[in-house]
Amino acid sequence: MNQIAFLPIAAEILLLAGAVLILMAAVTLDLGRRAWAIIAGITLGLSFLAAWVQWWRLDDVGSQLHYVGDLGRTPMIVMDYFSVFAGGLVIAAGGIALLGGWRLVGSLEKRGAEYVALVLLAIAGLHIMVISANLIMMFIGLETASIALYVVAGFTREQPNSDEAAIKYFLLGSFASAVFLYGIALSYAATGSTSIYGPTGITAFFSNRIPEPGVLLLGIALMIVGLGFKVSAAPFHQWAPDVYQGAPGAAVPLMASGVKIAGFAALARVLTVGFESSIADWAQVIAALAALSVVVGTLFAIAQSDFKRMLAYSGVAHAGFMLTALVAGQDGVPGLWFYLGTYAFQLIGTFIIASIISGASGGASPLDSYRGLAKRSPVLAGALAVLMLAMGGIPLTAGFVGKVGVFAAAIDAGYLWLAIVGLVSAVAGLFFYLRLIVLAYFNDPDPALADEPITAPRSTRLALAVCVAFTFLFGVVPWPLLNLTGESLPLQGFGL
Amino acid sequence: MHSAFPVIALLVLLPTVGAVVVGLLPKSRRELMLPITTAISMLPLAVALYIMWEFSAADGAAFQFSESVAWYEPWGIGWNVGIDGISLLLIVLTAVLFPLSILASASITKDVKLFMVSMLLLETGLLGVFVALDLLLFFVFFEMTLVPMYLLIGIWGSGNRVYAAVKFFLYTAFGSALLLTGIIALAVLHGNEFGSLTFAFQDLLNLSISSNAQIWLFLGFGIAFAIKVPLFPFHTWLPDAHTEAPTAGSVILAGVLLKLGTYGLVRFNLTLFPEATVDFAPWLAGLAVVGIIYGAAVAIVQPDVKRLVAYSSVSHLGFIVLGTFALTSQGLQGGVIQMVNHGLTTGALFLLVGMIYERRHTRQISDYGGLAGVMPLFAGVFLFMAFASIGLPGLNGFIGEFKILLGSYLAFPVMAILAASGVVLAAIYLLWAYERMFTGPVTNAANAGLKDLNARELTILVPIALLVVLLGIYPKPALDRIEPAVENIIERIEEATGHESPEFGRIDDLPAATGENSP
Amino acid sequence: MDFLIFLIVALPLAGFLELLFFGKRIGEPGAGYVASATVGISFVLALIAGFDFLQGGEHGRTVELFAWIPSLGLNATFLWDPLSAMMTLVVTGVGALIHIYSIGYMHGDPGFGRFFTYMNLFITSMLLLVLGANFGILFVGWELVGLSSYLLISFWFEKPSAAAAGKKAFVVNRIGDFGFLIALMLIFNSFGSLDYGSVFEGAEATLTAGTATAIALLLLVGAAGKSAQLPLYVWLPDAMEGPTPVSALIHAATMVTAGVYMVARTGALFELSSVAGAVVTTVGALTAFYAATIAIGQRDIKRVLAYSTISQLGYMFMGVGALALVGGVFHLVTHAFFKALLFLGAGSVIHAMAGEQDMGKMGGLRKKVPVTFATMVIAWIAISGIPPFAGFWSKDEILASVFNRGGGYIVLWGVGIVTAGLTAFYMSRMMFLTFWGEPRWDDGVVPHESPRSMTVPLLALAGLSAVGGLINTPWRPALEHFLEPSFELVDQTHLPEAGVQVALAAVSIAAGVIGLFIAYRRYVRRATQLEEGGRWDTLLAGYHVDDLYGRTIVAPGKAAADVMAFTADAKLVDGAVNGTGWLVNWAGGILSKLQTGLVRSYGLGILGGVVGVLVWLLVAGGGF
Amino acid sequence: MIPLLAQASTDGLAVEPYWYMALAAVLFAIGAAGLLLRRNALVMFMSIELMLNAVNLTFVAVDSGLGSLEGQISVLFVMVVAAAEVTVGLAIIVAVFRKRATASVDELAGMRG
Amino acid sequence: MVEVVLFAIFALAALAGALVMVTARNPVHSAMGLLLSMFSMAVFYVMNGAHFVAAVQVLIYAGAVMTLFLFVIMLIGVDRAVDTDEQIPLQRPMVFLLGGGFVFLIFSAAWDAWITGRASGVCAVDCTGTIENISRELFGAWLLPFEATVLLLTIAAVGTVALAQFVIKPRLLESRGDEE
Repeated sequence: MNQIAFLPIAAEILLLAGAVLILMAAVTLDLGRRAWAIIAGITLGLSFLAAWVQWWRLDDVGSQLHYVGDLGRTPMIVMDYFSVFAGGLVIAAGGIALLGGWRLVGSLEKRGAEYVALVLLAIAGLHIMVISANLIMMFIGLETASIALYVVAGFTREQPNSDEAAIKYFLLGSFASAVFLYGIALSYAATGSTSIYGPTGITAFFSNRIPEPGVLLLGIALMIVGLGFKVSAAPFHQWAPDVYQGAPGAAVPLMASGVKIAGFAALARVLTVGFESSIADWAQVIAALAALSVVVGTLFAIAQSDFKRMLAYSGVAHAGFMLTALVAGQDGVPGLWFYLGTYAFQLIGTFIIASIISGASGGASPLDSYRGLAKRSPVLAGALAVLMLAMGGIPLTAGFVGKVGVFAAAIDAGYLWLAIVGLVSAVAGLFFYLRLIVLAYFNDPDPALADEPITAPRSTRLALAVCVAFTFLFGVVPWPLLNLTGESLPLQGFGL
Repeated sequence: MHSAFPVIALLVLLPTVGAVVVGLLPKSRRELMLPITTAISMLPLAVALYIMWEFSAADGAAFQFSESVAWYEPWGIGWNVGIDGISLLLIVLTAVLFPLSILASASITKDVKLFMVSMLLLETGLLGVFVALDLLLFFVFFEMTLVPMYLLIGIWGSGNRVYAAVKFFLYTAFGSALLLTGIIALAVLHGNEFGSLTFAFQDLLNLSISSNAQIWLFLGFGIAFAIKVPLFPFHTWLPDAHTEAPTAGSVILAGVLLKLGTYGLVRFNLTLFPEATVDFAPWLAGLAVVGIIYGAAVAIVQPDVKRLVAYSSVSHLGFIVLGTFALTSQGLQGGVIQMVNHGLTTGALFLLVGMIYERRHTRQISDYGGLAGVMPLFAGVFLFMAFASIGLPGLNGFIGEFKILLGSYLAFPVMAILAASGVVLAAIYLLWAYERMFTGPVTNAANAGLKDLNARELTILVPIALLVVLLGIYPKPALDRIEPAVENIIERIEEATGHESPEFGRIDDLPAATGENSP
Repeated sequence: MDFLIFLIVALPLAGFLELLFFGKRIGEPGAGYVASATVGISFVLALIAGFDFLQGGEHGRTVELFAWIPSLGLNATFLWDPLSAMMTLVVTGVGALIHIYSIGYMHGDPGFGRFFTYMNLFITSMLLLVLGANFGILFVGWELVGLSSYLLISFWFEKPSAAAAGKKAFVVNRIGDFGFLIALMLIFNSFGSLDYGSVFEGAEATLTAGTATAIALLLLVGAAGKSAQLPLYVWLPDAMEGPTPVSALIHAATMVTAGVYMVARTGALFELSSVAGAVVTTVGALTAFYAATIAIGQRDIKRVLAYSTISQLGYMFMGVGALALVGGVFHLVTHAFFKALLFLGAGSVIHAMAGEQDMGKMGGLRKKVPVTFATMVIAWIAISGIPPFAGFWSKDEILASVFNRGGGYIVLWGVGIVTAGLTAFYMSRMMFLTFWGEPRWDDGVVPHESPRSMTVPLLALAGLSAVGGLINTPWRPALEHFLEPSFELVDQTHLPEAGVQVALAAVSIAAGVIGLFIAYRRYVRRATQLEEGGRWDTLLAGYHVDDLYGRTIVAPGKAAADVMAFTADAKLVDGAVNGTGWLVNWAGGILSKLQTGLVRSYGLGILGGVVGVLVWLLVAGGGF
Repeated sequence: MIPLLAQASTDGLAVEPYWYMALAAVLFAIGAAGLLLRRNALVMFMSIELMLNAVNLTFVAVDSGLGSLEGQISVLFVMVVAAAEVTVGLAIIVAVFRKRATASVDELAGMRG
Repeated sequence: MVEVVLFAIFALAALAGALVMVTARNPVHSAMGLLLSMFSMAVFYVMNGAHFVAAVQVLIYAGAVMTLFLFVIMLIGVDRAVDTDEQIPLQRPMVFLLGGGFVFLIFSAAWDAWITGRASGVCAVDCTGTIENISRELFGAWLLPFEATVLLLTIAAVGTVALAQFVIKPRLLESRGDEE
């Protein structure tokens, strides 16, 4: 038997350990929130470190497939720049999201420990998703994260809509998982393998045979649907607004950003590596979904009067933008990563603001509550403005660079129409991003609220600051991140 | 021609640094904001004047002071900047108008700091647009102007400001979307042809773009710029934005921001898509002529003086576009110089309207009357600027219009003749407005006690007036710098398309329209 | 010499600038002195500079000042040739006199300094107009005199009618300029230059008849605007809202003759198109007759003179149109003398009547303002075409030349003769109603003679009106010789033989005498008072042409603008923009109904997506 | 053996793996339909289980078609996942029921638009 | 041949069970329908040589999972017929249409070749689904996912606990007299 390489799965091990420790600390040792925070912080920090040190390792030894067992048939995980970047991003986003929503932990009292543990486990699941080299492994990661998040969505049952969010998320999520799984099964039928890499993997299967349509396309289609649900692409997006609105406010950033990151990582891995040879077929579907997502997301967002729901729909549109990058196949991956990497933090930042304004445990966040924000809290309004402009894709924010990358990829791949649809919708989308600025800057606050101070704990402010700084910094000086994402390509071919 | 010192970077970044400085000022020292910001905005002016001084007119076609720093190789994007004869004047115009319009913002009391910061950031954006030789960089600056202007209109505007601000933003952003698509497509074309993406303008000039692609790209760029210009029928954001914006906003909007559109057309559409340019020229010239007449006609009946001036911009910008798409050296030169002229005169008119608005808080023409007796100096300056705007020879407006008309007659005689009627209409709308506001007896008691221009206001207006006269009487220095750059563009079009720019002294069959005549 | 010519323009300009910035401080009467002095000195300088031409044969010179619009070959260049010299002399000479007159006339006006500022601006502009060596400078002057005219007409801007009149003048002039501009485009297109020299010399070789006609007619449009010819004359009567010296200087003696000057200057172009010449002559003749008929019915002394001016300008157009360039210019000069005199005299009368302009309230003023009366009589006879006063010579030269062209021109000659009779009639009517008969003054009006500063210019002009015609008599055509270098490119119409000339002269004298006699019988013998009602009202209102324009052009124009602004722009163009926004919003609202909140419909959406993706992928990938 | 049947057997009328796959497709569709037609959360959840079972059947059928074990292994993992899902899912349903006294998802439409 | 008959029988049983599950008004009947389907599946697994999987299917699914379902049905007291009238307009026809379409699409796409892959090669020993073979695979190549299920199970445990801890006091339950 050969050795298990522990470094690639160090993140999972650490996160699991952390989750268990926190539970023990809470239940057995009766330690308070501070202890959980320390454990969670260390766990996340270490797992982030563990994820990232591999970047330099990759520079030395190159991409690695990891097998267990002596036959080397079915690699379960793959360590390439793609995995490292995506994994690091998931952990970082999850960490920032947890930090920004720490206020919730306080309000949950004892159950806070469970919440933190679930969040850590969800992050681990997401991490599995992005590093997996096998579809079943990917499914397990996906389910791990999803199930954890179903629970998280229903965590604040004292809120009126939390349970509704949970059951909607759960039923639809399970449905989508089943579809995804069916896709795996059919692709297994088509290729004879559930592994992407390896001498008997999917890529190897295609390397000496032209892809046959039929079952193969069925499998691809169903997998696209399953992952499309996770990234909330239209028409599989309808859960998102309801869940974002009903779930605990502080937990939404993770649900929104983390799942998107992992979902896109999985989608990119499956499509641009596994089924790369069918790109001519699936790219069209992805393009159609992208266009639909962008348009539907934008139109629905315009009609919203609730900030979180608006963000959810805007998230649908953003999913469309990211799908746009994917039509270029592997060439679109850097653009996708840049977009995703920056958008994740924009999203976390905005949801943090929403949780500051409307409370950490969830519920409605009417747009009217942002009226005159600039007078009540100039800093918060400034942050909101930056984030809104970034989501709108205005230059000097990371959102702009992201859009350029995405559309450059699409145009390069010959999908000019998609770029035009996307960009024009982006303009329509500006309408609702600007509405926030209008409310915050051009209106006077409710007299009743004018003097009410807006407070947020230091953790929340820190997380928000990180998100805003990230957004602004990579808007002005995007080059380091561009270089990084430019390298974060998945391993092509079937490996060793 | 590389200058050792990155003077353009200095020019562009000075206002941003200034913005940071102003941003760090304590909020309580509100009274310091205006003088400090004005002083800061004098720095780019000094740099701009230095650039103008050092600029070699003989090499007006070349990009001077150019700087080139690669930023991200895979995309071929970098800090590529340079100044040629066309951008030179617009830079100086920008640098001149900013201190003046900041100085004219003494009546801003709400959130002064943010106002000043917005102004300075706006200046960076505008200066950046005129120096950028990298299309993505250009786009960044192009869009960067949106947000400060949006805030200027939305926060410090009047009445219907939110509507105007959002409309301004969305409308121009819509154009930007197409522009961005076009820019990326260009870079991709470069990638297809030469194997590497690039956004560098001078590299993109080497592309051989198919006629079909040129048409689409031209449209993408063209619509974006047409909205910015604004060319009829994309103009409706303009009256709203101009009218609701605070004085400084209107001045910059009319004076500089609209020029982004015409500048873009000249700089990019003409050079990058010569074939499409030749194909589209009659259409754009036609729209320009419609805009000239339509804008003027609509201006005549406006009850709101600021709206009137706004619509006059539609008309005047029509002239610029007409001159541009005449594709003759004269027309194009006229178009470029007219950009500056319009910036000065319309800017001044907005300043004047702002000054009277600060006194009376109304823009309705009917609320005024007989002001010439109450504030003769103001009336005099207003009339002076009105005549400059009408295109009175001896003042700046004439030079541009005359060149445009002569130049476009060569290419589109009928359109030039129709455009010339704009000259008549301009006299009607401005003089009628003047008549109603300034002459006759003082009918409204509120107007009786108005104070004439004070020293600060004179300080603002006198430099513009001097420039108006100077450019009217001795435009040669400016024209000398424009001409080589313009010739360069025309030559490029001729080489690329075989289109022959019409020459003077060649007799065509006369179009029927010239048969109009005798009483 | 060059510097001298430069100074001719620079002095009034300097005066203008000085008054512009320091006018208030200089105050009354200093401002008047400054202004008069600058113009006067200019006149003297012009005399000195023009002395050379008296020897004859001198072609003149161009004075290059600086490059203006180099790429158009347009430079700030002056042309000093006999024609411009003569025009300069008229402008500065008459200008100086009127300046002096104004010192008295404008006494006590709060805008005294401003008045002279504008007057000097006008002189400067007019000099630019006549001295320019290319169409560019001509156009600059052309527009600037329009500006000064605008400023001076609406000088008393508190009066709404004055302000409106100024605007009307400028706008109507602009309509003319529209034609002028197009002419310039055509010229530039054809010659690649706007220099007189290259244009006129190359005209014959370059221009086709069609182009020449087009250019000439378009120039005519410009000239008709400036010189108040049909149909663009409507601004001139209203321009009488300005102070009377302004009417005298600008709207009688100088500016309105710019059109004549321009046609004369561009004679080389008109020569190439017989059509254009005929049109110009016809326009001139019709205008002359038409305006004369209106003049008959006026009550306001200045409006009589205004229509008279229009009518006389018609004569000049007849002259230049028939290529009797010298005749046209000759009449321009003499008309400048006697019409300026008439206006100044009228001003003096108005001054005497404390601002009353209605002839119905005058009468019997002979004794009260003797100097004014005496000088005006001279002008009256001069304009009526009675030899040997100035008007006779010039008018007769025009008419004789027109007659000599033969053909249809003879009809126009006939019109001219009838107009001569009408002229004599309405002028006499004006004189009789003003100076003869019983006083009809308002209570409290005590007529008095004007001060010396006003009467001296009157006397000077009276002298010129009396003998000015002698500069170009059939037997001693000094002016013709003098101007010859300027017109050498043009094959001018010659006068008929002496016998014919005498006969024609006799006819026109007879017409004038008849007009005089009828007026005498009617207004002195029968002492008819100012007529009212019926056709007289039609005449008084100038055939209601203003109304007509108002109803056929201005009102529909404004209505169209209203439609464009408040229907087309606000509803259609902007409606499309806002409509797009609304549509998107509406679509969002409708669509959001799909988000029912029911988990099963979301699921249905997913299933629909599944099927949709399958169909798409299978169709695209050929899975079927 | 009945000759006819034997005949058929020798003619190769054997159960092919794709028969199972086809059946699984139908079962999957029925499961999906059940999810969408029933408003009782429990029955909906059962439908999901049916869908997972259909997938499992597919896996196993493909395995026997290919002569591989991957599918069977996968089925085991799916079962683990399904078990975890069931636990959590039922917990959620119970929680909802305890709060609202209903298991009908149609009554859970507080958020929409 | 026997196989064919068996297949036919259990296929019908599976379909019947599935249909019962979908159509039964009483959730308990639905659960029974599902149970029938699951048993049929187990038979199929055996027919395909997946003996271990078949065993697990019976134990875990038909046993544990379905028991849990029934338990919950009883717990929340929905063990009675419910109204199944459709309230969402168009839901039913759309479901039939899309469901039918789904099956049609799968059939028509896969008709030529349901399985186009090839065997992923050699199993550890051989490829019959015996416990031994499967455990070789499971603890060999598939060790990582096997370990990963730890996360899943932890979550299931923690999540259920978290959801079950009832801290609020909804009025409805008070009236029912339920214990907290």
